[in-house]
Amino acid sequence: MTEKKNWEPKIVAFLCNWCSYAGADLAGTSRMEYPPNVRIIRVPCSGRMNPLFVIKCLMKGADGVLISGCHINDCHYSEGNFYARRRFAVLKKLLEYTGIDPRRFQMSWVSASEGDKWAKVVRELVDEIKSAGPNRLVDRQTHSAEV
Amino acid sequence: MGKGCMLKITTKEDLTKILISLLNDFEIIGPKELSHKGIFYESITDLKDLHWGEGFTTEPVKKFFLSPSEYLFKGRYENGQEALEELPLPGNKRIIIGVRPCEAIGLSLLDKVFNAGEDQDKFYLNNRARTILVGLSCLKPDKNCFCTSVGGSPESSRGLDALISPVGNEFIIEIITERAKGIFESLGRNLNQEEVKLWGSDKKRREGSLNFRIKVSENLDNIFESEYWEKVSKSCISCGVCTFLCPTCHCFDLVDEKRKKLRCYDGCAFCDFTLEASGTNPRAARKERYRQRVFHKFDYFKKNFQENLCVGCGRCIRFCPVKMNIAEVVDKAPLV
Amino acid sequence: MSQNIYLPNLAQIIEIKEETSDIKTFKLKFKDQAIEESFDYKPGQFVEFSVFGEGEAPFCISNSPTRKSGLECSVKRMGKVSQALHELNIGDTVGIRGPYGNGFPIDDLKNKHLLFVAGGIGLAPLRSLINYCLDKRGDFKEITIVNGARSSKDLVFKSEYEAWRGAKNTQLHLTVDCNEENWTCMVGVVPKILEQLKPTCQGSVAIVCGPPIMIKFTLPVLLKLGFCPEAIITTLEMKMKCGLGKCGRCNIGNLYICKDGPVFSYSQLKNINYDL
Amino acid sequence: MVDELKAKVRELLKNKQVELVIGYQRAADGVSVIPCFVENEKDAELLIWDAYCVYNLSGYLKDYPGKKIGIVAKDCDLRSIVVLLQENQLKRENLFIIEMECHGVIDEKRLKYDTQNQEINFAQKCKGCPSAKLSIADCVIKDKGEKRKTPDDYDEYEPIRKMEAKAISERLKFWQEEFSRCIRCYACRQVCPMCYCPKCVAEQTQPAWFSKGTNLEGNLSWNVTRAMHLAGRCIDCGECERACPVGIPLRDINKKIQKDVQELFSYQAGLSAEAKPLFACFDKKDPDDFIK
Repeated sequence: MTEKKNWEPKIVAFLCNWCSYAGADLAGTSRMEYPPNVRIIRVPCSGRMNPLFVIKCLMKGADGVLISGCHINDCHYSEGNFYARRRFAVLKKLLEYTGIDPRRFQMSWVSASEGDKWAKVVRELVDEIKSAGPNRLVDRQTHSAEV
Repeated sequence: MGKGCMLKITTKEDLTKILISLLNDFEIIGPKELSHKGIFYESITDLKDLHWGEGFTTEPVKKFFLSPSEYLFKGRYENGQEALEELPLPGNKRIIIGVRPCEAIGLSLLDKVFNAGEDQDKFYLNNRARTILVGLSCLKPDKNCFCTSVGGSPESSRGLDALISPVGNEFIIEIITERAKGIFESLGRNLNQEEVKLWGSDKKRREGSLNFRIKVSENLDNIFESEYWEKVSKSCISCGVCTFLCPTCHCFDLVDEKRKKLRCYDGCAFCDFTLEASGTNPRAARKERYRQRVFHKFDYFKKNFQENLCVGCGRCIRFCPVKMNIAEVVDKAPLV
Repeated sequence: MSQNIYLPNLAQIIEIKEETSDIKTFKLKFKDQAIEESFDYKPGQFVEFSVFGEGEAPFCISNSPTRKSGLECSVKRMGKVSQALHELNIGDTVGIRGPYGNGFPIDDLKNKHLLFVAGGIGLAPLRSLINYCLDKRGDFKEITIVNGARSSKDLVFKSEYEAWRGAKNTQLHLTVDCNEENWTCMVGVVPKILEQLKPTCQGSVAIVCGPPIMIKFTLPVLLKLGFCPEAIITTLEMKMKCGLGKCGRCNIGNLYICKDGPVFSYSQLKNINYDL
Repeated sequence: MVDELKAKVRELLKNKQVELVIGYQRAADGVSVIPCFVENEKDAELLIWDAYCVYNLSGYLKDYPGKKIGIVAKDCDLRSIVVLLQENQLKRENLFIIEMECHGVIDEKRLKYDTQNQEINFAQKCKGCPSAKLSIADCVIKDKGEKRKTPDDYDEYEPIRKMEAKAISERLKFWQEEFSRCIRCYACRQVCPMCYCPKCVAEQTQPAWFSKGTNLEGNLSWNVTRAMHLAGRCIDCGECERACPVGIPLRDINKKIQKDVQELFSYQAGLSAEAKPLFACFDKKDPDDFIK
């Protein structure tokens, strides 16, 4: 499939409700410029995140998945991000091992006051996904391997 | 020898030459060995990969007719309205070579389910119409084979378009149907009288060579409630290996996947095979599920179609993770 | 090549009636006018209802073929498809495949006393037969309807009760499992009520439909009342996917409920080994 | 060794210590081995013990909740019993564990290919068998023969490192090819003692997590999810790879996670029943360099 010229990556971002979502909201209210490729899904805590969500996003054709939560020791539920950190350290290495481009799944800590950091994270993420190219892991019609 | 069937003898090279010439208007599928993994039917472009020797493919030829997973139709929006769209049926012609006689009998049993009566399954029929089956008779049946106990034989030509039996380093080709005649007619030379007699007796000898005889009890019905099923089903781990790899198991599942209707294999060994939305599950226990598999093959199908739904290929014994042996279970079933 | 037996016909929901908090009756009209006219069925048959993107499930047709008022299915919210169905509203499109199944043996019921025994949503297939018999009242003798439910809120087709009571020598007995205030009719589970009513078994046929537990306890009562196995008819229900006797899951013994059923006489069921 | 086992089982059954003993017995074809469920002393005769006793029988323990069960176990089976105890799936007092000293088991698939040299046919997992001296068994039946030593330069993660060294596109192609052969028979799940969920993620319909079809989308999702759900729990008994009819190298995935978990959190599955499971605890100093 030739590279579609004006291809815009579709990125799914799971933001923890207390910090990253508030941070993204702050970036919006303070009119910060960042690419619109990110579809935000609010989750109560990064600890709520289930590896199945990431796998399902990548299989259904999302070009990138981001999980963002509170910084370590700032978690509203005090230990959610610790569990998430462990869980997704293993998932990231596993996805990379099975041949999925590591840039497609990333994590970040963004606190409620870091609107600018959120914009920076998204900008970098979109550039990396653009360089990684569209997610051609699975052909959308036949759901089997891209030939 | 069938009425219209012709007997030819040819060398491996001539046969391979014919197959190469057929490559441009047929897709050739044959058994190919993946080391340490088993023998699988693959699309063959280079005839050297074709595995002529003994040994059995892991997946039976059923998967080319009742597909493990296929889309039956597509729904889509047409100016705000729902519309259903038929998907194009694959049309390319295929020759599957190296089919074991037991698998071909399996197909003629599946025909009774998918081809009979008024509800004809067009996906299965389309695959049957566009595929020529060239069998390869079994010289060395495996210890798990019991085809002769369920009406089959290592040499049976039922359900096949042509049957190849290796003799020394030559091949005798028994051409059965018109389709095969068109292809193999010009091959090698006809057998003379005495060679035909030799071929007949050779066939008888090989049929007798199968030592693994079992006796399929006539009416399993009166031991439906017996404790026997609890005992024999104890080690079953309820996976799908025996049903997915069986040439005659035809149970499938219909699932909606975002505007597409998917048909995929399903197995009575799975615990949620008969789980209803209300939570009741008539066959939840392992005993009931294993008993259903045995009865469907050796009692229910026989009541409906006068034949066992088992061709004795031994795949379910060979590949079962805990080596459950359906032939033993049926053979040792108590009479009352 | 033969047509695609798994392809449903498109139909539109033209009316939705709330029977109880979790049971709705959907009235459907086929989009294709030709199918609308040619679609014919017998009482007791079912259709495979598909909600696109969700799945397919079998539901019996609950109105009588004699009342050409479009196809009606009563659906209890239970699993994935029925929940999605309950979220649809008028004008939405669904897929209908069928009719499947053998339906009630009308000729065996002719000039016989009929005893309808229904439990909960089991009244849906029986309603189709009851209205069919009321429309051809002459062919049948006395009709007795025993309809039970967990509570008065769970009784379905309340609007029909008046018509049934008013019909020529037709009795309607309603019962709920446990007593409630201002509940005038009987109290008790259906098998118990049958024992109290003691319907005559001479020249009469019992048609039973309800949850498996009710069928299990009603059959012995009917036998005790003198009903012979041929005169007891029931519709069974199992998980179905194809409705054509091919996907291999809804079998009782060597019979498939979707193709050889769902209506069976007790004499058929008696000599089959099955686990239900 | 077998006679000791039979005597022990007879004794257990006689004084009602257990209601059932799960062991191995010879199959009807005289070669292969099948699980055996001994309920009375007479059946104890059926029990055998040799290098063909491959199955991890601890998967059957979940079918007898609350019953007193005896089980014949090798080193790897012991480790899976430890993880099951760690996850409160079994009650230790309901279990009587008979540990058989094991010298490695035969891998039937390799036997078919390399019949001559007996050494090659030992299962891959047995080469590096840590045979950690777990002392949870109730009785140990020793074997006179000398124990097979693992060669000291043996690196159990060697195939994993080779795979990691490959370019990512090569890895993708390799796994796409392997997973496209998966027929979703779920033998890998049903044979695994760690897979005891009453309703597996793969069977859920509301929501349907991944496609039920054997296309790559469904297969890749299934195999990656299965591996993730075994992180920090898989003890490398190798049953999944042995049961897979189409020969997908499932151990190469499990061991990759085993290696990562050891390197990242220095956690090893199946060592102690009191330890907290991997994902049920955390450490302040867990590595998070991959997080921006």
